[in-house]
Amino acid sequence: MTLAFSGEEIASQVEEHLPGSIVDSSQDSLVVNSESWLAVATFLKDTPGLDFDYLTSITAVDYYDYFEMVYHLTSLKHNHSLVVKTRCYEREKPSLPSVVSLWRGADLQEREIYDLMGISFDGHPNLKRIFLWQGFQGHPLRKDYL
Amino acid sequence: MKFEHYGIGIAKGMALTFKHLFRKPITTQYPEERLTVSRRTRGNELVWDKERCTGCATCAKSCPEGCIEIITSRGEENNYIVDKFEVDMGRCIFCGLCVEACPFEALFMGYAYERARYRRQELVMDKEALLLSGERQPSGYARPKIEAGLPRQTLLLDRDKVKK
Amino acid sequence: MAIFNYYPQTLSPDWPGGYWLHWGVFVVIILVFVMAMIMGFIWFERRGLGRFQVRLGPNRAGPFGLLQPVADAIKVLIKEDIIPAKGDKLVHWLAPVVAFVPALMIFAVVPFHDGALLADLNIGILYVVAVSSVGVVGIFMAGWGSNNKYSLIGAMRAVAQMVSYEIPLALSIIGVVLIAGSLSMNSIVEAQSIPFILLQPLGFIIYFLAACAEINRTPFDLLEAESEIVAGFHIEYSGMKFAMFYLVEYCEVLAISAIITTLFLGGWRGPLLPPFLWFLIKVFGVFFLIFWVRSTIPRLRIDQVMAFAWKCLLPLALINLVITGIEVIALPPALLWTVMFLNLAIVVLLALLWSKFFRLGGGRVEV
Amino acid sequence: MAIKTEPFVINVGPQHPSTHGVFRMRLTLDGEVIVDVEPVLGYLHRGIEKLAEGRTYTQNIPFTDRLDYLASMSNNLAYVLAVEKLAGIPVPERAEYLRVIIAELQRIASHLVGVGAFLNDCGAFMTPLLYMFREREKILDLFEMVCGQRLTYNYMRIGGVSHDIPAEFLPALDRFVTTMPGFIDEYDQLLAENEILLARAKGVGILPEELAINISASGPVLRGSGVRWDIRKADPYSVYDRLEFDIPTGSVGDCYDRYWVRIQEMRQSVRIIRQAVEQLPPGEVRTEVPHLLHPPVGEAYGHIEAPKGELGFYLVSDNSIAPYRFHVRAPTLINLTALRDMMIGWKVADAVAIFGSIDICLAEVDR
Repeated sequence: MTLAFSGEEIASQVEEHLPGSIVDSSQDSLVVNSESWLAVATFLKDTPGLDFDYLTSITAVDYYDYFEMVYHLTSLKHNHSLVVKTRCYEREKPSLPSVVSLWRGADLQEREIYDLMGISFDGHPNLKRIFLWQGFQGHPLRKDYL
Repeated sequence: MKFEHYGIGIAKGMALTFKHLFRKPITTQYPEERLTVSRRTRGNELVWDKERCTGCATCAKSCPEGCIEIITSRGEENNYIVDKFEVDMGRCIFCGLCVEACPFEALFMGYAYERARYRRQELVMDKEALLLSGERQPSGYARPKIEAGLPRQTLLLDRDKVKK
Repeated sequence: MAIFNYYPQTLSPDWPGGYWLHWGVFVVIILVFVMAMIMGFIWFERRGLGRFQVRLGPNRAGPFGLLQPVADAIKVLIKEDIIPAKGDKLVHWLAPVVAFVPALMIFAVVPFHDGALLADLNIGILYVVAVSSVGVVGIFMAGWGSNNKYSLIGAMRAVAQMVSYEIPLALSIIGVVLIAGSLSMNSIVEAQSIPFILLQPLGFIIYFLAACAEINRTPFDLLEAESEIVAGFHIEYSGMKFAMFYLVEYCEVLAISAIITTLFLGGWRGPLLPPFLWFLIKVFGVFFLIFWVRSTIPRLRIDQVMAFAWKCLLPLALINLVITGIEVIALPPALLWTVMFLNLAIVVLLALLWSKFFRLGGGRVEV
Repeated sequence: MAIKTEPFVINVGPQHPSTHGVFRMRLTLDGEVIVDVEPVLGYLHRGIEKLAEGRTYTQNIPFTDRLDYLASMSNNLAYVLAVEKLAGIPVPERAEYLRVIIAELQRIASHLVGVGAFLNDCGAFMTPLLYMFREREKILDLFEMVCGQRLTYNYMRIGGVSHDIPAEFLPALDRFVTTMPGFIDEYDQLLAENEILLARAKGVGILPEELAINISASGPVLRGSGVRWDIRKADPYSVYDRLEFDIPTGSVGDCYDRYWVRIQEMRQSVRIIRQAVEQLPPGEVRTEVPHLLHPPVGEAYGHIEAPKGELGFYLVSDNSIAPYRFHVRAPTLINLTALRDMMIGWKVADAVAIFGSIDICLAEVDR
């Protein structure tokens, strides 16, 4: 059985290394400050004992006030998982750091989010629309897109 | 010294295809030979039972495509009279949720499968067109009573008896 | 077959006597024969492939689907002829003709019966090799004239492949010629008191494989590989011109089957049945083998195809040539059966030896 | 003199026999060698994630059928697992076993198509594909018996399955399970040792273990690279923890390993079905669930080992009747990430084989 880490448990570990990076944590997930997200991700991937080497899935959810990115991380080595979130309060030109440099599996998924949700990722090698054509107006998965 | 890759794999494969020359083809010659479909088949065109329908529109609400349209008016005995019951079979995805949802067993999936039309308008079926008729039989999907009376489905498993 | 008996059993090379009559009669015979056989082949292959693949194959047009090729022909002839706007119109138009004529010309020297052939050339087999390699020009013209990248890739593959396979093809024939002592097709058949496949098993295998590559049959059908380059050189052809290419394909298969029959299977020779029937049976047998292979095995990659020709077939063909030469000179004819088993043993030995050179996983190029 | 050459761009797809749908690759070629690959997606984008936000939880089940249409049952299962996790709905034991049986049958069916199409891409002309479709047909017959449809099943329901199995299902399943291993042996006999397939697939398109993990590959692609990761074992859902089976893994991560893993997984699936049928308890198959489900505010991620990889559904609920956010973790989209790394340096023919060995379904990639 995959051990699902509670957000609080990991939050304390992260907070030790990178103070001020955690916004919120709960049983299910931990929410990371978007500025320090890349550092936290590196920490989660490289720390022995955590070893989140497998990025299962990335999603963005539009909550009107902010976009929430949801990262499902898994460690194939230790068979445990964690849900990390980060938020982006900008609506006109939302932007977040890309994690492609850590997990290349994020490549197409981040492009998908850029396409459908309109969040751009800094440091993504090939950030283009993936499903819709270049020049398509709007981002369909946003809640205000009708 | 172990010998491999000298053509034995090709020879084995050729032997297998040669063996298949003498097996019975599994093709069904469709218009002449017909297979019996499943008792629960979700075939073409819904079948509607006018007597049982109360006009509650549960089916319309459960339809993911919104292709059922019902308009009712109030009857004399505190009941609904169905004024319009129209199904756009062109938009129907044959998921069967409406049939499952119907609390009065007034809607059935069809048992037929050769109901192609030439024009899209003809696929929109109104009250009269939806009624039971000779070529529009109900299937046993979510209707165990009808299911019991339908013929057994032909399976390829029964026809293709080659290997143990 | 009264028509065959009407003629003297052997025709001298300079065709004395009814030159025009002979010419006219045989041209008609060959055309009718080729067309009828192509129809038969198409039907046979489609039905046969169907049975290999546990289905029925076409069976609607006529009894057992026999009229299916006719129906296909009619359909394809009344289709619109599309010429690519930016294609080379003349080359595009000429290509099917250039491909078709050499394929048909091969039949001039194929003996259907003792002496029953259009021209009993004393260099018959050389003529076959020469003429059949012209077809590739048509294919390349088709690839070029279509102005399509897929066709061009297909055409380039075709040229590379055919030029390579000409060599083992010709070398494997020389073994037969050495034993028969003649280049004339008719004499080769007459020399086969036992079919040469028994004396030349290696030659037969090399010729069969090289011929499959020449006529673009699986596993060497790279130039029309439908799963990679869709249809290769004839991707832009439709209607009548497409039909021509389709005819070329089957015409070449028919020619190769006929040549294999002539060279290795004893041609029209055989007991009981009339020679012409024996010839037909053998041709169909060879064709069955060809599409049996097609139904089973996957396709090679272009570099593997080339490697197979140069690293496998060419050395084997040379070895075969040397061995045959030694046998012809050194061994007395009485030891026929010994030679047979010796040659078979050599085939097995060489196959096992060459399997040691089989390497997996190569072919990647650093870019 | 150096010949001036330049690479050229060729579009493979969206209408091409080997792109398994409407996938498009922009290949930059240097002769036959692939210099660059750019996948172009979106030709089948229907916006299912957006559509699902406007439909109730039950109404979304038929929509999940339309994701990976070759493994609809698995999609159903993943989705209902996510909803059950979200709303905390228990599932009767019999339904759990039925789900396992159906999902494993679906795995066999999907792998049959995947392997058959891969072999077809390698050039084995239709034969393996048709042999495999024959067995798939039997599975589709079983599915039709259970749920009345052959492709878009809509069988799983929140809190169970829509119907109990009919009386004739188990005998038929038993016949299938007894004959299936024999047919898998036949597939092995047909091409597993074939020299040409080995030459085409062994060592071609290698995805190293490190890279496979880094790109979040899943399913046979990940296991072909030698990673022992199967969600059925790692995070057992349904009743997989009560069943015994092995996880076949490849050694180097080439096309042949992926092919081999799929064949072995079919054997394991047959084994799972046998055990599940033995343990199948009587009882209810569906928990009573309100017609309009209002799950509590929250989110859930339900994932299963679908035939093509880890299929996950991420649902966010705002206590209304429809999901607030409906995200599909599509395994085949993510498996495509490494397409470029696997293809560069190989030939056009390999591009098709490598692409076939990933086994994607465009309806799921584009959604």
